[in-house]
Amino acid sequence: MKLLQEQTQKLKIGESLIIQTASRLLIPFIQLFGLYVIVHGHYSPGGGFQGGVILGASFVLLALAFDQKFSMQYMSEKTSGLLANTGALIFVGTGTLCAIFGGLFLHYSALDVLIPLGPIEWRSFGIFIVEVGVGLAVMSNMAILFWVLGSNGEMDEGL
Amino acid sequence: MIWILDLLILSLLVICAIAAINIKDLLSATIIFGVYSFLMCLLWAEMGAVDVAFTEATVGAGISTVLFIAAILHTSRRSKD
Amino acid sequence: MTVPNLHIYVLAAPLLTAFFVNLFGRRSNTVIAILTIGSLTFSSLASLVVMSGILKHGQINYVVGNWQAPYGIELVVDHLSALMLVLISVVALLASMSALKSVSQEVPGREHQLFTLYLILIAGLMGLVLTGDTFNLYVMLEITSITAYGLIAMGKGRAPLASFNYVIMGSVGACFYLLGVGYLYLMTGSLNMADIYQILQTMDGGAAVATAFAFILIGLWIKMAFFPLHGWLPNAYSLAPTGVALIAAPLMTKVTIYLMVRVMFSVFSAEYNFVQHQLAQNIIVWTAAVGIICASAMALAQRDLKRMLSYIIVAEVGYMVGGIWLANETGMTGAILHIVNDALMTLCLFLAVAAIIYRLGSCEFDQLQGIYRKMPITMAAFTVGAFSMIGIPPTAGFFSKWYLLLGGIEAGQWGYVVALLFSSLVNAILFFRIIEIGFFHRDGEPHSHEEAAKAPLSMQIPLMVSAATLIIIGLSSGSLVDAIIKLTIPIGF
Amino acid sequence: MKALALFTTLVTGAVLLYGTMDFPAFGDPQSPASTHISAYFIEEAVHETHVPNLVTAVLGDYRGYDTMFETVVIYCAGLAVISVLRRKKSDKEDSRS
Amino acid sequence: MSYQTSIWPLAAVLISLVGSIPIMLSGRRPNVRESWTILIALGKVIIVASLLPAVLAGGGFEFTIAEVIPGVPIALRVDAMGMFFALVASLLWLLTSIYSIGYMRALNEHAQTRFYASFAVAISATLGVAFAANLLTLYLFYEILSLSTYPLVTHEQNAEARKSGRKYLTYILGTSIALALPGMLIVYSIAGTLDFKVGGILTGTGVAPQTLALILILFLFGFAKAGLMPFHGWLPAAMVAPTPVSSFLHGVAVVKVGVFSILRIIFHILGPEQLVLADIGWIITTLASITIIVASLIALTQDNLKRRLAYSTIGQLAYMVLGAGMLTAAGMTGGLLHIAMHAFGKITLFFCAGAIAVAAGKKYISQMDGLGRRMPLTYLAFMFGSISIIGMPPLGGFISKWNLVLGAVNGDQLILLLVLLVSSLLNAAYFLPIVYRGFFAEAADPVYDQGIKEAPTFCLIPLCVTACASLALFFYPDVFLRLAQLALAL
Amino acid sequence: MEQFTASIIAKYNYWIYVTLMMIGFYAMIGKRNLVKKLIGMNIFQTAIILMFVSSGVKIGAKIPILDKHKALEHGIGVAGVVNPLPHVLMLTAIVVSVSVTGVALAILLRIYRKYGTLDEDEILEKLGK
Repeated sequence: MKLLQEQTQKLKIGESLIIQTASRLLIPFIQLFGLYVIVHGHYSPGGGFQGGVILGASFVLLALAFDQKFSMQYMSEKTSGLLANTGALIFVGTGTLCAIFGGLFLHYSALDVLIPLGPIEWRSFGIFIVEVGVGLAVMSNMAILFWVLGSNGEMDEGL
Repeated sequence: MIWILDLLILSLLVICAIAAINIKDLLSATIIFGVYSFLMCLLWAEMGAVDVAFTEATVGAGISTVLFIAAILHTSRRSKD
Repeated sequence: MTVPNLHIYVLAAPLLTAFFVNLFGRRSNTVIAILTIGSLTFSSLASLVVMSGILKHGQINYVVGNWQAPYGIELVVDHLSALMLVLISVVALLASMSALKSVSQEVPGREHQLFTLYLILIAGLMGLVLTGDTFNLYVMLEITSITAYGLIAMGKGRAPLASFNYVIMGSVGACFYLLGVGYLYLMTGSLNMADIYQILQTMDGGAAVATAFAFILIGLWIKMAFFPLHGWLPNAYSLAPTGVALIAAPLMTKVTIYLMVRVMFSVFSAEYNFVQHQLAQNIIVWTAAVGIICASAMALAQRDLKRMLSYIIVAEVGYMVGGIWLANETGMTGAILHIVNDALMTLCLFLAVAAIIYRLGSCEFDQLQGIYRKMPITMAAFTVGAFSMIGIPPTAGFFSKWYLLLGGIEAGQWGYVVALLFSSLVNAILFFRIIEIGFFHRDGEPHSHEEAAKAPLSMQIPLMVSAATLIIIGLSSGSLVDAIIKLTIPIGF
Repeated sequence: MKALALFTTLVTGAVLLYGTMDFPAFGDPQSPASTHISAYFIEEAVHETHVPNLVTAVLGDYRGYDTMFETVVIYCAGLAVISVLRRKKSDKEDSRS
Repeated sequence: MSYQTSIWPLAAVLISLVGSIPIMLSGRRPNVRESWTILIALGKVIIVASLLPAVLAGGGFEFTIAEVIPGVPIALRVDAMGMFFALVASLLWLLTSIYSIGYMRALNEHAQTRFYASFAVAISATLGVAFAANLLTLYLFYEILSLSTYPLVTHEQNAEARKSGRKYLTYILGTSIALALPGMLIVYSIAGTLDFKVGGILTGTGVAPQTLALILILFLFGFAKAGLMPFHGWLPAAMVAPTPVSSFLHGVAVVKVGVFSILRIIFHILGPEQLVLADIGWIITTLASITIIVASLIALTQDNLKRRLAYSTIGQLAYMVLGAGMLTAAGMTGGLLHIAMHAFGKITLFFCAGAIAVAAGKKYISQMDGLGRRMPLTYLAFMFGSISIIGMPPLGGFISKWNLVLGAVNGDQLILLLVLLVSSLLNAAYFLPIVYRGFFAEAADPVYDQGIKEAPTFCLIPLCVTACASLALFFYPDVFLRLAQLALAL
Repeated sequence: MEQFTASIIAKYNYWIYVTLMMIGFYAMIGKRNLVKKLIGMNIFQTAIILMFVSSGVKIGAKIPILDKHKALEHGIGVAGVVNPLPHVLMLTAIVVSVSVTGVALAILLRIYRKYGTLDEDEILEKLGK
């Protein structure tokens, strides 16, 4: 009980212990769900984009419940930039690789020379790869959008 | 029967849209816009576009609204029109 | 085996490089310079190879991801798009050389971000000219717009306001385009341009198709700043960082005009455009004429070189739209030739402006006194560009204007002819006013031989190249028309 | 100004409504949009890609080129926002005047 | 008539254009720079002269640079008419170059490098106009000439020069874009070609007389360098330029290019026969007559010597147009011949004016009393020049004027005869008093005039040469006469 | 009368979309507040998305997620599945719309930093000074 009081005193205006605790509990599940949406996009609604947004939303939730600095401990500005680059690069790179390996642009079957899965399975697998790229890019960019807008460009405590 | 539900949502949509652009308090307008997005998402799910509905739920009602709120909190809530 | 993919590499090179610029360009500008110039040089060379291939073997229909035409996305490389591809990559190469210096002066510390967006913008423009799919065109349109919004907003002072205005107008334009595509999709069930063309031949046009046509056109007009929808352009281009204006001014409006040609002749047919819409044709040519006159008049009122050039761009858009809607082969030839020429001369003038701003910090008319002595080479190139804008032979501008005027006479559109002549005269006044200011000195200033503060070499070389290109293109415009542009004119004339 | 805006809006709306006159009826399975290309996707996509979610199949493969640029759009948005808005705390370049 | 392909016409045009580069590069060493100038001028004369025999024999040369518009290349062709003009221009350029060395050095002008370089470009453009094989090429070089003379006109870079430069460009560029360009387009859309052809390319196309008249007017005013009223205002204004510029450009190159272009249009585009048939020659002659009389009257009132010469030029240019407008063989020959005769006469006068300015520092006629006794050679040359312009024997001007009178008589156009006579009287009235006062009037300021000597040798030689040439042309006009007849296919 | 009702049932979706689009468009060009313009833009875009999605609807059809094995073995009746193509297009359109919104909001914050207001008239007033 005393611990609780101490913690409550540490809180800044606009922050609430219940929300903080709840979101700490929730965020792993949200992220798990986001991953599930990305990976399971072949079989159910969703895909890289929706999953990425959900992953990004988990950071938004962190930033809202605590403050922005806190959420940036999990993914720094630099990392997010790197991830955004990587995500987009995965997609464009895959496309270009297909062209380089003798197919047409984004012709995933051409990557069969790398790992022989069969042309049709490669279609499926290629979609998976690019979905992961989309997911990464969307996640980090959604987080960046919120951080920058939420802190008016200063990347500090935020709202 | 489904088209009655359709009509209901559609008329709510129009009401929300008009409200969103006419309310003087921008924060409320944004929230109403969020509601509008949710209704839209409902409509699309009902039309069989589950992926679009999913996306609209996360983006239109989620991220977009949050971004709007973030921007409005840094600027001003009032609006002349 | 890689040769069929070559035009894709033209596009992919700047796109891939963009990510690396963002990753590694933070620390040093040299890396940015090497990556940017390297990728664009590759694109330029590759696009020239593509062009020669097209001239030899005819058009390429490329299916992305090996999905056959109406189902997958088709890229069409015909004479016109190959020409545009060469134009974009060469202009981008020249502009980026100069932009490197100018950007590091104007937005220090953010060069890597700017050049990432810059390269993606170029890739988007290339994508626009390559695509054969109406919806893909929308996506590309948004890529170019969104990068342009960001790039323009990086300017100082009122730039964000101009950019916001552009966001609103640009979104309206893009949405209108998308509406048009939606209507077409509802009526034909297809998104592929060639496929839609085929279907439209067999079905009765009707209200929905007419609406689609109108909305697509209006959407593109907003994007290209066709009078009276031009409101966003002058502010956006004149307040953007100079390095950005260098790429946006020569290319963006021209590419949008290319898109108009593409949509008018690859999606709809010439008969549909001109025969069924005789009245529309007249209205549009007259609007173009009025637009040319108004924009020229507005340009007269400006006291800043960059702003003045922005208004001239609006007038030039009127030239080209009017030329296309003259509905004869001569006007069409003129319009397409003018796309090339106008891109090059706008580039030349903006490169000169960039050099001036780099040295003087501003390009208001009062600052320019005696500039011929201070920056002789820059101003010599500027003069060539100005002559081309006015339309003095043997610079390129004259020849496209020749075809446009001839087309106007053939079509009996006298209003358009008069507007063109008027705008030439106004351009003469505009540019000779600057030449006069630059040639004479401030009152009382002695005719001393002060040490010339020339622009850095990396700004002068593209400038001189572009000025020389204007004359070379001018002298070879006959063969250009015969070898390429004649073949680009869509069927139906 | 507002009257002009209202007028433009009404004209646009009227033209769009006029355009809808020719539309196939809502939900008609025989409309061109539902028969021409999409039939191919519904029938063949699973065979050709082994992805049962048709939307994912079309998004990731048949129209992968679009999706690639969609990703680039998002990327550009993030980058543009940073480059437009990001500033250091001491940066008072264009503080309110 | 057959033309053989040859690079020499191009060389004749380009030699001075390319030559402007070493001139610019050697800007720091005046002697080198001026040797270049003379060398290039000499080279040009030699090239042009070497082409002469073939042309006199009825042949010609041509060279295509680039095919820019279907059916209309940028091409050069040396025919009799072009040769006629090129010969005059290149000969006089050589003399002017020598003269300007003396003049510029004596006055210690600034920016001499720019001066010589622009001059070289201008003469290139002049030869380009002379050798143009079609209207487009002519237009191209016409515009280059307008632009390259701008730095020459505004050489002083002071407020007055700025004003004059603006006027100059407004008139020249404005008319060429707004009038000549549409005229050219109309011709192209009717004929489908712009090649110069003896007899005219519009002959036989069945053009309506109204259209023909429209085209004619567009070109008459479009080539404003010919100074037809009301588009003459730039000429007096442009006199702020240094005298070599005035003498060469406004005595020879620029204004004659205007007239030459108009003559080309009348002879080789519209076709004299067509004009006779359509009966619209009166448009030309009326405009020219008005210009002649009004310009002469204005010249009478001018006190500034250069301005008086300028108005005289306007009047004389109109003679040439008048001759062409008579549409008779003699008249047209006279008009063409007058280009050469007037060039030699007028350049002498300008040289003299410059020499007086250099030696005595005087610009106004009223100050020049008694100056002839101090500068006898200059004044003698001045007298020769004025007599030639008035059209009295034994000087070259008589030949052309005689042909003009003949043309008027042949064409039964007695009003024109009257115009010629009256204007000759007026010419005499504004030139002879200068000579008279120079030799016989009392000096207004004898003390000051004591120190005046003849101008520097570099100035003196050219003016003597041109004066003698004027004299010689009376006795030996054969070359020019033959060229004129060839040009008109008589 | 029956025809009229039929035409209502056949087209009402499109009419509502036009209405929404008009509301959004009016906000974009008629409202003076910059945030309102952006909300209008979003409404405009969702209206277009509504149109596209409506075009893919088939009455009595299932969502476009199939049973893999059944599909591979027996094939699919086209009329039984909703048209997936508009959905794909609209996913892209939604992404684009949120990106544009983000960039626009960033620009908007820049404007507010400089002028301290989001009202177009007030900004113009400040510029006029």
